[in-house]
Amino acid sequence: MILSVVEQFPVLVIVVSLLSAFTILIAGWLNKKSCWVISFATILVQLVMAVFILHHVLTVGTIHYWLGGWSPPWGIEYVVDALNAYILVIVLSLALICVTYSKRSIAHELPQKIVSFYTLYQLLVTGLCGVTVTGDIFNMYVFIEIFSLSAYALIASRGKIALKASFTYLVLGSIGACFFLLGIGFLYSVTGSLNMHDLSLILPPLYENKVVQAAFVFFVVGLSIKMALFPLHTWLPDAHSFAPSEISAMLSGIIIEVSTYALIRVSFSVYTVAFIKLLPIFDFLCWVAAFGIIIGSVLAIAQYNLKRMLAYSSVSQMGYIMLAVGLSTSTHSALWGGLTPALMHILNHALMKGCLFLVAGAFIYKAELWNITDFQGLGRKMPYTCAAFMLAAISMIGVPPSVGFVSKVYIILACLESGKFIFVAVMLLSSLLNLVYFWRVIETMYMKRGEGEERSHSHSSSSKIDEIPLSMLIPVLTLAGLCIIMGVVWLTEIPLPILDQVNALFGLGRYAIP
Amino acid sequence: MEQLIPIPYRPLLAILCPAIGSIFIVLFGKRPNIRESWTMLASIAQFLIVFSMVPIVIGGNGEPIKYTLFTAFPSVDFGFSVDAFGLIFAITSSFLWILVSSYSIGYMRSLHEHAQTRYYFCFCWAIFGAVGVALSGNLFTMFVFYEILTVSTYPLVAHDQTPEALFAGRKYLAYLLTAGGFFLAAVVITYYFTGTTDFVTGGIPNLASEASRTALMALFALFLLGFMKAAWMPFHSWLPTAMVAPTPVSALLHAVAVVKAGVFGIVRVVCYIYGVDLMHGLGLGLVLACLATFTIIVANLFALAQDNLKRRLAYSTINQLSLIIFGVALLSPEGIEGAMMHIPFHGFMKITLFMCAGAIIVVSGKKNISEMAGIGKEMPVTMIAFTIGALGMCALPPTAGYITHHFFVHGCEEAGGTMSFFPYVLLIAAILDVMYFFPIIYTAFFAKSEGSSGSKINEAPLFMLVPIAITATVSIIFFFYPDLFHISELVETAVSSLGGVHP
Amino acid sequence: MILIDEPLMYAFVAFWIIWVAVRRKEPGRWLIKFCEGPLMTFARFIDFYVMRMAGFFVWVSKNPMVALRIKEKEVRLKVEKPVITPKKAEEYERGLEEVRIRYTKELPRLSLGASILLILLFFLVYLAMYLLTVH
Amino acid sequence: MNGKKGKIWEENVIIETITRLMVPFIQIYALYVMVGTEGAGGGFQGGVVFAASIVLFTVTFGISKGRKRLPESWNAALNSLGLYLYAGVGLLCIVLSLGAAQYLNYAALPLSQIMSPAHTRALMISDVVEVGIGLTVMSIFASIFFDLAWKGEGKKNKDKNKGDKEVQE
Repeated sequence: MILSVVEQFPVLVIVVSLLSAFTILIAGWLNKKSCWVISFATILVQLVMAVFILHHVLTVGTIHYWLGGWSPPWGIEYVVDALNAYILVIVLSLALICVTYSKRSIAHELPQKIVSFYTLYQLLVTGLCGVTVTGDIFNMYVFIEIFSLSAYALIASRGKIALKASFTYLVLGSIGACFFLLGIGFLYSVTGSLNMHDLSLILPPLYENKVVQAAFVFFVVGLSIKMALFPLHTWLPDAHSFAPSEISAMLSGIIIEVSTYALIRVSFSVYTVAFIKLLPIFDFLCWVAAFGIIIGSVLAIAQYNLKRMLAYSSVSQMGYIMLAVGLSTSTHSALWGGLTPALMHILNHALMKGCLFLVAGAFIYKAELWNITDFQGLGRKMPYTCAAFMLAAISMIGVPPSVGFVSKVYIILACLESGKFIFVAVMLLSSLLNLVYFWRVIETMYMKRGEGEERSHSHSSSSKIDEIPLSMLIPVLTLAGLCIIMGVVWLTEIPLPILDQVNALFGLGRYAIP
Repeated sequence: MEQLIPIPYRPLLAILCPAIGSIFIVLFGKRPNIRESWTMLASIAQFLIVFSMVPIVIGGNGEPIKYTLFTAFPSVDFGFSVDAFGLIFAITSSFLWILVSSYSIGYMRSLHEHAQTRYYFCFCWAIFGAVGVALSGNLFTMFVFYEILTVSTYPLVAHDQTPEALFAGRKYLAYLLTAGGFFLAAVVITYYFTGTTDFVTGGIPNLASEASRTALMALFALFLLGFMKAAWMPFHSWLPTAMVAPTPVSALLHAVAVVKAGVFGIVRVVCYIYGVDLMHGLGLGLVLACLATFTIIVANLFALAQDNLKRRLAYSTINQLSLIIFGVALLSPEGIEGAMMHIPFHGFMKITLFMCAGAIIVVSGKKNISEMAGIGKEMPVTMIAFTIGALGMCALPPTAGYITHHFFVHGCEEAGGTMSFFPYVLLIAAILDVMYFFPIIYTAFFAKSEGSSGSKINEAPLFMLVPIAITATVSIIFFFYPDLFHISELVETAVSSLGGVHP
Repeated sequence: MILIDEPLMYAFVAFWIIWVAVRRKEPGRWLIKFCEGPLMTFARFIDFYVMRMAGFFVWVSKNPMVALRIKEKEVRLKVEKPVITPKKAEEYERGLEEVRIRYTKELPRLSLGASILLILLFFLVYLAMYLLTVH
Repeated sequence: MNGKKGKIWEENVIIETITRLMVPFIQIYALYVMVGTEGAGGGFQGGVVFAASIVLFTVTFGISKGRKRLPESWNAALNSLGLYLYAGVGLLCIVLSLGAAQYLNYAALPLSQIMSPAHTRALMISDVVEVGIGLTVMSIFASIFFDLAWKGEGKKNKDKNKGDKEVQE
């Protein structure tokens, strides 16, 4: 079979990243500054490839890549359809933004560990890309372990209490991975295949089989831990708050989302809609997600530490995504049916939370400010950073025309269509709770005066502006701007055809067989 | 003008004026004169553009000017549709913005307020939201602007940054964003039922057939909750609390832009989503009228008890807003006409009152009515303007308030049935109005001040005085010539197509 | 209608003005007194309780576990106070104080073991659902 | 380290001599495990055996001497080199076939003048790839061993995370 260049990209995305990770290790011995350059360049190249992949998938069709030329189900197959391509672009975009941001912030926070940081970071990206592109379930497990291990190490990199957080994550993450592996084992014992597509062909007659059903339970539980679905989120707050900020942003914006992607992939590519409709599992997930939304928000209100607060907010936001996933089988609209709201919110959450965590990092970078109560007068001192925070926070609350608003509307429409009015109320309540905890921060930043800062009667005596360096500011502002711009773009329905293709793949939304 | 800007782009441009203005305001934040001239420029430009649409809409026989930016959901556009009713609100807010801009310059400089750039910036966005609400062509677009309006006014309410102001800001947001949640739910449910959220003259046709009676009732309740900006009781308490804001903010936002956006929304829903006939069929008119009546009476009673002038005006605002709701609730052409007309009329009169209150604060620092003995001799122009506004509130000639009161009474008569009992409510309301406005005038002009501060004339700066004089004059002109700014023509155009007299 | 409405209004205005001119006092003092007194007190009462309720929710959400325990102890103290000895009541109060101190200090945080237990429980629920729902 | 600086081991002639004798043989054996057999497999085991020789050397002669034989930079380099070999050959398949063949498709390597595609595949998997794996495993095991044994370095990482304490409270 003759491959076009773009069809080589799925594997190149991973190989280039892997090679670069080890190149950084060597280059770091020669010159520490080169680490960032290499990492940045690699991720940029990867992103370009991802965009090409997305374009190819949309125009030509799904890419099947047989590693080593071995045909599936014997060889490992990389399959990139609309879903992966979309997720891949998100992953790499945020990775690029975070790596840009990390240049100064890591030099400031972890000057001793620059080399290992970038090596691990690149491995993390490798793992995330791997999970995204692979079409082989065991290969997926391997990549999940790769990114998890890098994440453990990255979280621990700040030492001290971060070690404990990392350890908790390590234990729980490993349990999650074990569940996932057990699920794979169960399926393999029944079908003798590890290729997702192959499995989806073999499985249907076996849906009544208890082992197959148990395997699904294992997958769901394992991935629920990985994606911090309430009540299995207990590792998340510590891990998010003690990791370096760009890693927090990646954790919250990408890593848990990629785990969600894995769940979606397993649910709809390995198993099918027919199987899911057999059991009330998705209804159950909806309820769990609804509780997660409320309780995550309530716990976020309780926090004084900004990063912890954002972490709990992530728990709540994962609830949004899972609620949308849970509703996906019962909605049939062309617009908000199927996975559209879930996938939409994956991108939106990445933008919003990425921005918020990077801003939190900026406060720490500038003045070691961790607690919300210390933010007095920051609005004047760091106007751009605070403006970015404000935009992202407004998105989280769901003020139009931000991304959060669009997600909210789509999810509410999905709730309405599936007749679950109670979740509409949950969504509205949660946006109010979001308001409570985000507005507290905004109020402190803008409306409360810092110590010794006199009420300046004229504009001339406004206190000095003390902004973060440009290489950190640009990522923050980019994300904040995207929070609004993407909101409008979503509303114009430009990117929706991609999501529509996903629904077509899985037979969801308007492609569902009634 | 015709050649300058193609007609369909005018709504967009009108909206963009304050947005662009806000950017320049920030850019010139360090140079007050240039910054403030941008505010003036933007406001004048916006008014001119809005006003230029009037002849087109009147000439077009109720045909709205449509401009669609993009389609958000099937048959839900993000776009504008300028009809006569929307124009009334747009004209009111954009014209008053010019005056309040000038007034703000005087007020903020006299009091040496801090963070003036933020103030002007947020003001622009508030107007952006308000005019957006006025010109939006469907519920969805309206919601977007409605929320922008809420958020952008928060910094204005909490401007003082004192604990009290912060509390007020929090309360403001808590009420209005909660309301936003309800509004969103209502919009989505409407869309779910009918597949559209466009404002249709006479109501969305398939709304009645798609939803059950109970569902329609519940939906209307959601809408009402969503329009908490109209400050109907018992969800009014954010408005008096928000009076800690600087007076120009209270004046424009809490007499015109924000609260009127709420009332405007209710009128829109009643006339253009439900439609008069459906409202009548569901018996919602009476419910709404009772709610409004309750608010009118109780707000007046509360107003009687206030000593702080701005708070008293705030309760008076609550009362007058419900008067507008009441007018719509009558579901008769004259009632609706009165309601629509009362939006600009009340705007002009109430803004006069607020601006006078602000002028008193600037000159003498007095906030309470009991301290104002003899102030009429010190500030004759201000207090005469205040008297005109107060007369308007009491619906006495020769002010604009008389005209609308007339309409409301006629509306009641026209509606007939139970409604014919309601003029007595209006009477009681007017009497109560007299009871709390006349003492102020009496104290100001006739009571003797304790300290013999003399009767030296000590007026506010011209920047403030001129707008006060203009609004007071306009309030009187409306009495003799209601067609100023083509208001009555627009109202007639709007009402003529609504139809529906229900004896 | 207008015939009744408007003359009545003008009559009242005239009455008001004459009253003031003659008596040098505003008419309807009793109404104003009523509004300033009972009505405002009532309004403030409602407002106070609404705000207190909102405040209570915020307070509970800040540390739900401990907050509930404090409430529980408070109620218990109130109920049992008449029947128990003063000494014991004192003990109760001390206990309450201790919990109150913990309220500000201790934030809810689950240990590793508890998390794992949760996972297992979660898993069991899922599994139970399967085994019960299928056939 | 027991108060004395540097030396906790006893210089023992017998052990030293035997180690000197053993290390080369262990290493040759490791190479044999890696590439000496036909067919895939052995890279990992070979790497471990190789690492064992380094461990033995270090245990006998002291950690500083051991580190001198295998400096950290070298360790990192070898570590990466192994991966380069493995991934690089895979990439070569794409590059040399001008994008016609897949990653790791060794049959596509243009060695057809010398041997058949099947042979190419076998050679690449059993030799080149295994060596790559072996190198990486060796260096990783060595570095794990050194990290565990090397105590003094840990102190260097000053953590300036004041925030942690506050959070903990």
